[in-house]
Formats: sequence, C-alpha cells, structure tokens
Amino acid sequence: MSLQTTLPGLSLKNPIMPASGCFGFGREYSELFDLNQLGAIIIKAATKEGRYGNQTPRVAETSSGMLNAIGLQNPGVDKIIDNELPFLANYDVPIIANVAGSSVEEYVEVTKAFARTSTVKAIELNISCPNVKEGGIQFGMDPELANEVTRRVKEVSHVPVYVKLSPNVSNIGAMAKAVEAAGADGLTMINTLTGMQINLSAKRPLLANKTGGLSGPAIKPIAVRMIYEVRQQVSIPIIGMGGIMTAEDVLEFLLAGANAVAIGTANFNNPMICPEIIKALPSVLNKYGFESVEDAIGKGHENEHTDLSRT
Amino acid sequence: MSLQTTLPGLSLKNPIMPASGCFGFGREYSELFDLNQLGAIIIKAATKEGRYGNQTPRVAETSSGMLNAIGLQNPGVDKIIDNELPFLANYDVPIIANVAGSSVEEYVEVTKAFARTSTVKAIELNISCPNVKEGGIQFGMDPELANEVTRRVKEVSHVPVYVKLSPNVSNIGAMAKAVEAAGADGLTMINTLTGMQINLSAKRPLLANKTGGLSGPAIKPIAVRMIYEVRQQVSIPIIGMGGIMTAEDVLEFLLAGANAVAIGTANFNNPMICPEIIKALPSVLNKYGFESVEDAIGKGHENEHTDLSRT
Amino acid sequence: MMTIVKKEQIAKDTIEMQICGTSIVSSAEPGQFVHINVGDGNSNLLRRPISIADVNKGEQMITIIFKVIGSGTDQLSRCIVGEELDVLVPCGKGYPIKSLSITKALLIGGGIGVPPLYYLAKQLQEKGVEVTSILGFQTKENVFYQSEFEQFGPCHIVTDDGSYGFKGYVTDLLDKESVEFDYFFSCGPTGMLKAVSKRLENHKGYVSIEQRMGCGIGACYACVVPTCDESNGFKKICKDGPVFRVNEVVL
Amino acid sequence: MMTIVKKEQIAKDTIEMQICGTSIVSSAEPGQFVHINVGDGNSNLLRRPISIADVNKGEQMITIIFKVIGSGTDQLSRCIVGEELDVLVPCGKGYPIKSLSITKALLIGGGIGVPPLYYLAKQLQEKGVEVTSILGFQTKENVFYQSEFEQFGPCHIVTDDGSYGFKGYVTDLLDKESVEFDYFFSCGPTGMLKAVSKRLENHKGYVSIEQRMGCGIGACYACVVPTCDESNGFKKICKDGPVFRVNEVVL
Ligand SMILES: Cc1cc2nc3c(=O)[nH]c(=O)nc-3n(C[C@H](O)[C@H](O)[C@H](O)COP(=O)(O)OP(=O)(O)OC[C@H]3O[C@@H](n4cnc5c(N)ncnc54)[C@H](O)[C@@H]3O)c2cc1C
Ligand SMILES: Cc1cc2nc3c(=O)[nH]c(=O)nc-3n(C[C@H](O)[C@H](O)[C@H](O)COP(=O)(O)OP(=O)(O)OC[C@H]3O[C@@H](n4cnc5c(N)ncnc54)[C@H](O)[C@@H]3O)c2cc1C
Ligand SMILES: Cc1cc2nc3c(=O)[nH]c(=O)nc-3n(C[C@H](O)[C@H](O)[C@H](O)COP(=O)(O)O)c2cc1C
Ligand SMILES: Cc1cc2nc3c(=O)[nH]c(=O)nc-3n(C[C@H](O)[C@H](O)[C@H](O)COP(=O)(O)O)c2cc1C
Ligand code: FES
Ligand code: FES
Repeated sequence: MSLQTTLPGLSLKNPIMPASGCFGFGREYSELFDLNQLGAIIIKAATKEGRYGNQTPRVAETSSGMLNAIGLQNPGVDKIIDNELPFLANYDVPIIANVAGSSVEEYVEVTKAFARTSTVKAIELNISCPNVKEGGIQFGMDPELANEVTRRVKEVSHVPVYVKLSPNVSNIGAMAKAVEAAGADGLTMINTLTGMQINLSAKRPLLANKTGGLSGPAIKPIAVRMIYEVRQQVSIPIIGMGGIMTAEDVLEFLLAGANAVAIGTANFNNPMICPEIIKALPSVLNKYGFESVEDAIGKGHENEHTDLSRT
Repeated sequence: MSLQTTLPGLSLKNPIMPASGCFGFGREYSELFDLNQLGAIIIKAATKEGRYGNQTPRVAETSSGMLNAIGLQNPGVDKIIDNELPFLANYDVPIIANVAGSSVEEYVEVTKAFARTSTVKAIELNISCPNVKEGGIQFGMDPELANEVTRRVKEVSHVPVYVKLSPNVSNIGAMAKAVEAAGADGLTMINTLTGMQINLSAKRPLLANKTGGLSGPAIKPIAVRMIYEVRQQVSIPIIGMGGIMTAEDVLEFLLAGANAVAIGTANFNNPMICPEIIKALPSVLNKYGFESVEDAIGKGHENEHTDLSRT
Repeated sequence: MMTIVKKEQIAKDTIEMQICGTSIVSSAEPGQFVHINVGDGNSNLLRRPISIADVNKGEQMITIIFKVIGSGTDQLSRCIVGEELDVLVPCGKGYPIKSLSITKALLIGGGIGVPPLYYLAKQLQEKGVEVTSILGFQTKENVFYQSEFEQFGPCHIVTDDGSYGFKGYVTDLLDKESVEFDYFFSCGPTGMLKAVSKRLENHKGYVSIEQRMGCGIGACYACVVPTCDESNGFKKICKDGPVFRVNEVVL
Repeated sequence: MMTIVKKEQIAKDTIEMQICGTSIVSSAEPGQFVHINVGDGNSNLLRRPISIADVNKGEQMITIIFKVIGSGTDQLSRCIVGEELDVLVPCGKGYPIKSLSITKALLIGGGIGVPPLYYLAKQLQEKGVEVTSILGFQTKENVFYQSEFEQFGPCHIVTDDGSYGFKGYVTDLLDKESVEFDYFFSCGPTGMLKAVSKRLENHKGYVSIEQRMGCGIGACYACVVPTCDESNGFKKICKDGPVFRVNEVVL
C-alpha cells in the first residue's frame, strides 16, 4: 500500500504532518517518537522579530474542541533559522515554514530570511491567524489583500508557497481563487474559527485575549465542506486540516479533495497521534477499497446520491 | 428570583424558547410537557407555498454537533396559520414566526400573511438558512441585501421584526449594523454554520444535499463570540442561540450580551431540556451572584483581565 | 430512566439487552421503537432508534437487540447491567395487527431487521395466526433467534454466502418455497424491502423502514419519506412509521 | 497506560487515587505532574495536569490527589479500580532538592496545592531535613493529610473560616508562629503564592504554579510565564516548571 504523495516542493512518504503551532519545532515530540516517520513537519509561525504573544490564559477547552490565543509567540525568524532548523535538518523529513506578519513587508522579509536555509522545503503563508491585533487575518479575509501578499511573497520565495486560508469568511472559494491567481503553489486549510468562552465566575472572557481560535473535531465538518468547495474551484493542491483525530478522518479529507493533511489539536490529546495514524492508514484505505493515498484524493466528488425522493 | 425579561413585542416569563426548526409547531412537545412553561416559541420556518425540502438523509451527527439539511420543509404560510397557530393560541406563550423566502417579495408576502393572525407576536426573518439553493442565506451574507429585505419586511409587518443572522460571514458586526439601520427591532443569532460529512463507504457526502448546517455544542464558542462582538456594535436586543445545553450555557449567553436565548439541537438530545433549564436557571443565576435574568445581561463585558503579564 | 437488567452477546457484534422500569412499556406494540440517549452531551448527541424486540408487561421490561456498527451502538454495548439508560418509549407506530383480519402471516426479516419481528410473531401467535418466518443474515456468525422463531412455526434461515441455511437472498427462498399467507410483514435493509415488495407485489403487507433521525418524535422533519399516492404528501418515519403499508411510501 | 489500583474520597470533593504500571515513575521527583487523558476524543479533549503526591518505586505506583471542580476531574472521579488511564508521566521539573544544601524546610500548601508537598516532605525527611508544614484549606471539610504531614514534623492547619485549626490565611499564621528554615517550598493558588512570596521575600524558596495547558510537554506555548529578570524572557510552566525559584517568574 503506497502512502506516498507528491506536492510542489514536497515529496511525502505519507500524507500526515503536524500542523503549525501544535508541534513547536519538533524537539519535544522527538523525545517521544522518531520524527522520520512523519510525511512532513509544519513548524510554528515565524515573524521578523521575536514575539511574546498574548497574556495567559491562552487556551480554553470547548465541546470537542479548544480555543487558543497564543498570539504568534516565536523567537523571530533569525533565531528559528539559527537555533531550531539545524536540529530539524537531522531528519529526513521536509520542513514547511509558517510565515506570519503584520504587513506585506514583514511577510516578504520573513520569506526572504528562510531562503537563507535549504532545510525549508516550502512556505506556508499564514494569512489567517485570528489571535493578533494587526495583520494576519486581515489578509485572509479580503481577496485583494490575499492576492497581493501572495504575489509579493512568491516574488522572493525560493520554494513553493502554500497559502493558509481562514474559515472566517463568507466566500472561501473566492479567497482560494484569489491566491491561486496570485501564483500560490498550494493551499492549506483551514485555520481556526474565531470563538470565545466566558468564565462565569470571573464574568469575562476566559482567555486574556478575549477571543481565540477554535480547533479540534468540533470544526471538522466546516473544514471538510470548505475543502470540498475549494477543490471544485481551484486546481492547486490542498493540505487539509481541522479536527483530524483518526485515520478515518484522514480518508474523509482525502475524499473531500485534500492531497495531504495536517494534524493539530489531536497532538495535545495524544502526542503519539501522528505515528499512530500513519500506522493505521493503510488498513483504513484498504477497508474502503483504495490502493494508495493518491487513489483516494478527491474521490468523494464523483458518486451521486441514489435514494429515491421527489424534490 | 425574577426570570422575566421584556423584548420588543415580547413579554417573556423567562428567557428560554425553543429555536426555529427544532420544535415543529409545538404539538409533539406538548405531549411531553406543558408549553405554558416556555418563555416563547419560535416556530418552524414558513414560506409562501408549501415546500417538501431536500432529499434524505437530512441529518448527520458530528463531534458535539449535528448537520441538518431539512431544506425548509413546511406546509406554506396559509396552512400554518389555519392548521398550526390555532393550537398554539391555546397557550399563554408568545409565538415568534420564522419567515423564509427566496426573494424579497416572498419574505414580504409571508410577513403580510402572518399579519392576519394575532397569535404571532414577532417575526424572525430567516435570512440565514444554508440549506436551500436559492434565497435565504444570500440575503444573510451581503449587508446591502440584508438591509433591503429587512426594510421591506418592516414596512408590512404589524409586529416587531427580529433578523436571524448567519455565522457564515467575514464580518458579523457589519451585518448586524446593516439590519439595525434598516429598522430591525432585534437580532437572533446564530443560525447554523455550513458543513459537510463524507460517508466513507458511499464515497460521497452523507447528506443528500451534500452540505448541511452545523449546530449543537460544537458551535457554542462561535455563537458566544459573535454575540459578544455584535453586542458592542448595535443597541437592539439579541436572542442568542447555538449549542446551548445547560442553564450555565444560558448564563454564558446572557453575559455575552443576549437578552434571551433559544434552544435548538438540545431538544433532540433531551426533549425535556427547555423546562429543565428553566427550572435550573434561578439557582445558577444565584450561584454566580445575579438577582435576576436582566441583572446578568451583558455583564461579561465589564471585567478586566487581572493577570500580570508583559505584552 | 430505565435500568439494564440483562445483557448478552447473541451473535457476532449483536447484543441482546433487557431494560426495565416504566409501566408505559406495557402499551408498546410490535414494530415500535425506543429512542436511546447514549451520549454525554458531547459525543453521540443524537439519540439512537432501536426496535422493541420483546415486551414483558408483568415485569415492565423490554428486550432490544442491536448490532454494534458505530460509536453509539458501541457505547451502548459498553453499558453494564444495573446502569440506567435514558430511553424514550414507545416511539412511532407499529404493525397494526389488532385491526387486521388474518389467519396466516409471513414474516421476512433481514439482519438487524429481525428483532421487531420477534415480538410481532409472539403477538400474532396469541391471536391464533399461523406464522412462517424467513430470516436473512450475511453469514453464519450473524444468525440469531432461529429457535425463538421456530416456536411460532416454520422458520427458514437464509445467508448471503450460504454458510448457514439456504444460500442467497430472502427473495430467492420465496422463489423456491411456496408459502401461503394473507399478509406479509417485513423489516430489514431498504434494498431487501424493495426486493420483497416487488416480489410480493400482489400481496398485502407491511414494511418497517429506517432513516437517520433528529428528534425521533415528529418535530424536525429529518426522517420524512414521500408517499406513493399523487398527493405530493409525505410521512414522518419516526411518528407515522416506521411501519407502513406496502406501497404507502416510496422505498 | 496505567491501571487504577485504589481510589478513595479523603475530603469533600477530594479523591486520592493510586495508579501503577510503568517503571518510569521511579524517576519521578516531587513537584512533577502527570498529564491525564480523561476524554473520549470529544469531551475533555485536553489532558488534565495533576501533581504527583507520592511515589512507591517498588510497586511502580504513584498517588495523585485531586479535587473535583469540572468535567475532567468529575470524569476522573468516576473511573473505577481496575480501569486503565492514559497518563503522560512524569512531566515538568520538580523541587530541585537534590542539589540544595538544606537542614530546615518550611512547606506551605493551599488546597489542592497540598498534594505535591507530601512527596516532597517524604524526600526531605529521607535527606534528614527537618520539615515544618503549614496547610491552608477553605473550611473543615476540605482538610486532608494532616496526620500524614505530622509524620514529618510540626504541621499547622489553617482554614479560611476557622472551622478547623487556625483561622485565617497561611500568611497570618506566619505572622503568629515563628518558624526557622533555610528554604521554603510552596504550592497553591496564585493569590496565596503571591502573598507568601511577599511575606517571605528575604528567604530562599520555591513555588509551584498553575496555568491552563495545551500540550503539557513544551510544544504549544500555552502555559508561558514571563521571567522577572530584564531579559524579556519567559518560561514554560509545563516544561521548565511548574516549580520555579521564588522571583524567577512573574506570579
Ligand atoms: C426505527 C428504527 C429501528 C431500528 N431498530 C434497530 C434494531 O432493532 N437493532 C439494530 O441493531 N439497529 C436498529 N436500527 C438501526 C440503528 O438505529 C442504527 O444501527 C444506529 O443508530 C447506529 O448508531 P451508531 O452510533 O452505532 O452508528 P453511527 O454510524 O456512528 O451513527 C451515526 C448517526 O447515524 C445514525 N444512523 C446510522 N445508521 C442508521 C440506521 N440504519 N438507521 C437510522 N439511523 C442510523 C445514528 O443514529 C447516528 O445518528 C433501527 C433504526 C431505525 C430507524
Ligand atoms: C502543574 C499542575 C499541577 C496540578 N496538580 C493538581 C493536583 O494535584 N490536584 C488537583 O486537584 N488539581 C491539580 N491541578 C489543577 C487541575 O489541573 C485542575 O483542577 C483540572 O485541570 C481541572 O479540570 P476540570 O476538567 O475538572 O475543570 P474544568 O474547569 O472543566 O477544566 C477546563 C479546562 O481548564 C483547565 N483548568 C481548569 N482549572 C485549572 C487549573 N487550576 N490549572 C490548570 N488548568 C486548569 C483544565 O485542565 C481544562 O483544560 C494542577 C494544575 C497544574 C497546572
Ligand atoms: C495551540 C495552537 C497554536 C496554533 N498556532 C498556529 C500558528 O502558529 N500558525 C498557524 O498557521 N496555525 C496555527 N494553529 C492552527 C493549526 O495549525 C490548525 O490550522 C488548526 O488548529 C486546525 O487544525 P486542528 O483542528 O487539527 O487543530 C494553531 C492551533 C493551535 C491549537
Ligand atoms: C433540524 C434543524 C432545523 C432547523 N430549521 C430551522 C428553520 O427552519 N429556520 C431557522 O431559522 N433556523 C433553523 N434551524 C437553526 C436553529 O434554529 C438554530 O439557529 C441553530 O440550530 C443553532 O442552535 P442550536 O445549536 O441550539 O441548535 C434549524 C436547526 C436544526 C438543527
Ligand atoms: S426524526 Fe424528527 S421528525 Fe422524525
Ligand atoms: S502546555 Fe504546551 S507549552 Fe506548556
């Protein structure tokens, strides 16, 4: 059973990779399992300067999900390149760098910086972080801004650029088409949905930042719908994410049209989830009659509903 | 402990009412409990002509939620007025009629029809149903269209008009302001988020309609965030809904700024949920230091976060 | 709330469970179902419909038989004797045998469609009706309740792969054996019901059908099925069904 | 996976649980915690951090003591002896007593901050350190482990309402009683830690702090706390803590 799949810049052993922000720079998980098992690793967001992020509490649990408002804490792109990437270079796993910023210039600068290293095989352009005051999500809610930042980043990037879409929009297809038109090599989707939990005792939002991004199984139906919709409107590949907990979930995303998937929140529930899903995937594909990962991609679009009914 | 609260057109014994589409026209639940206990009842969507709705399957379960694609099945406004409202008129409970349509004219016609009866105390303008091919949600995704349909319905309505907002938008505040400017007397929010589940065996979306509306506890953080956000931007009252399962959840919505709440999906899990929540509410309010329902409304906006931290 | 008083695995992935605790069960009719909440408010938010397989009025007890196919039935199978279950009972309309004049009945069940036919057979026998049953299963290890049905009259077991009893579908057996009856009663997968209705199109009969449900009590319109007449009408499976006259609704 | 071998309620809403099953526990240090998955993938998605209250190296067993405050601890309290628990162990960094030169220790615990101090006291005693404890609780019915702490030396119980022991806060007791010590070790609510750090600002000591966690292993940056120095730095409570030198991080 072949789990291999090839995407722009990425030759993947299997379609499973940890999602940005849920796996740090891999060190902690490397103590629990061999990172070489992974299809790829998407590292935590990088900004030009280091950022401390938001005040705590930064996470809250919700029904089948969680809210986070980390606020893009990271040591800055230079320190990431100097201190984190050499460690990851020890592994035979493609690294995808998540690039964030509060201006087009910052996105461009960070992308340029990553061009200094050969460890990064692709850029994930994070125009969808709901947890910072300026920048980030604005670019992900307006097709024109998204187009512009994608175009500018493409000009300077030495590696393929995947644009990470926000689900907090009226028309996800329009966003996808805008970034495809700007030259994006692929899409990653979805980032988190903006949510809030109120602490009844404190009588205020539980998160210090008030709002946070909702992730986990709660949002899976929204992710699947958006990927299905976007798959019919653009032709660039999609790395799907949002609530994946099992190998069956992975297949659901492949059927919807994802070419590979990323796993975020599930790592917190079970730090071994990525290797466990990789191990389970062949038998799940087999159970549903698929001969390889590539065989399953997009196959949820073809079958007509057969029940009789008047309309 | 006073549970009373007053909204345009509605004098409520308590802030709890079943949400549209989750309670039919009350008959089935009236066999299980005395409907007089309820604060109000929002009845199932009415269109001008009867509609059969979508093919089955029409519902799917998701993590902490469900998808539905009923597709506004209803006998048409005239039959509702003739066959359903007389039954509801037996109760001392304000009835809110949910008005749907695929054109401005249809919304206007249905609203006019309801003016024939004195049983309906308010209109809920459903511009947010994601499960029909034309109309409905379009009006809920574009502030100008929303403004227009609200204005036109207000012109003919004899009772206050609440506009039901869709969460599938980039900017919920803009939608709320647009309908407030058009003269809406209140808002109800949120309707369902568009989602999809793929059946791995059939290799196609499980719902015959492919997509459906996501409801239940999974969406509660999104509902709370949107109500909190809208509360800061408009001054008309809000009937909040989305994932309420307990009296604590009701308090969370009140703190976020809802003046009353509606309960949808939870009725399917527990058909007695509305009276059970009404019974539990006084002690929950009391536990968190509130003296009445009105005392709690909007109180989640005032308290500053006190943890120390640099930014 | 009802209490689980017995639980037993009777075939592959198939559990028989007895629950007791409310006097309402004594009004239950064959073909009606219970609507069970197996969730915690997060997982398994929707109730699961399971047919009533038997009723013991004296002990206010009902039997259900279910197959573990997903998270809800899995959760139910983990419940232990003594535990309480949140059950709506009885739901829907059953086989209207009280109002039928009938001397010979043919029961045709498929897989987890077999359970409601057991209580039906019992009630038919009490009315003095001769009962013949044809029960179809995928394979040998899925077979259950053969001896229970044999109490009421001839019982033919059919398996898809022939690993037990007659090989083929229930309709293949109908082609082979000639059975006399005034009414047939069937419950099973939609494909089987369609085939049975077609094969027996000149006979009077009742079928019990399935659909994914929201409320289970008639309020949400999740489970509708169009009627066969020209009225453009529909029925709610949870409230007007799950049992319908053959050709009453579109299968 | 570890197995629950004992479960007992030791005070109001307070459960003592013993779990065993992995040799890793023998390396556990006082102040470290376990990260427990009490969910089913839907509810309680995040793990719950609970301090290690005691370790029995021979039997590969650890004791935890927790208070039922929400859905996760409620779920944990419903687990029964014999059940398996999905536990990450040991997590974080504990009280660094191995590297300290110390003869007299003062332990100050508040509520569910008391448990880690028990294993700490035990280890200190093994090192020959004299241990005085001050344990604060809300009210009489919350008090636990008094006699256990008395094994190690003087133990003062303080309750907010005076329903048991000394009335007031732990700092009030410090004002009354003069205790000699080289180091203090504290664990409890942030308010208490702040008050204790202030009251004992001229003393060396360690505090254990809490924060809502995502991963619990240092990968997600959910649990950071700024350091007190001017470096604009931060620590991760789950990985660099939960125990910190007093004035190392901002409380
Ligand atoms: C009137 C009626 C009577 C039934 N009687 C029996 C019985 O006696 N024994 C038995 O084993 N099964 C019976 N079923 C089928 C049973 O309801 C499903 O097998 C069960 O709901 C599956 O739940 P799950 O969580 O294990 O599966 P999942 O696939 O995880 O369920 C997901 C969702 O789909 C629904 N669903 C899945 N399959 C079905 C189905 N076939 N019919 C309706 N809803 C479905 C579930 O209720 C749930 O909402 C009956 C169904 C109906 C409608
Ligand atoms: C390092 C550490 C050690 C701890 N040791 C103990 C102990 O020995 N005994 C004990 O009873 N409690 C201890 N706690 C607190 C314990 O983790 C919380 O009481 C528990 O997580 C509450 O979960 P819940 O689901 O019952 O509450 P809920 O309020 O339903 O939990 C919701 C979410 O908030 C988190 N949360 C709530 N309260 C806290 C808290 N005080 N600290 C961190 N996260 C919280 C939960 O983990 C969960 O993610 C410790 C906390 C930390 C950080
Ligand atoms: C704690 C946390 C931190 C995250 N940080 C980032 C980030 O830095 N950059 C980014 O693009 N996405 C970030 N995300 C979003 C995830 O990468 C992912 O898109 C989202 O969580 C949905 O997937 P999931 O449901 O599997 O978690 C973060 C998510 C979480 C839960
Ligand atoms: C089965 C079903 C049918 C619904 N039908 C309608 C409807 O006819 N009109 C409407 O405005 N909203 C309808 N809704 C949306 C609900 O009124 C409510 O806005 C939504 O479900 C969120 O609340 P909840 O999470 O409590 O269910 C329906 C929801 C469900 C689950
Ligand atoms: S399930 Fe709601 S009407 Fe049948
Ligand atoms: S909880 Fe993830 S870094 Fe501490």
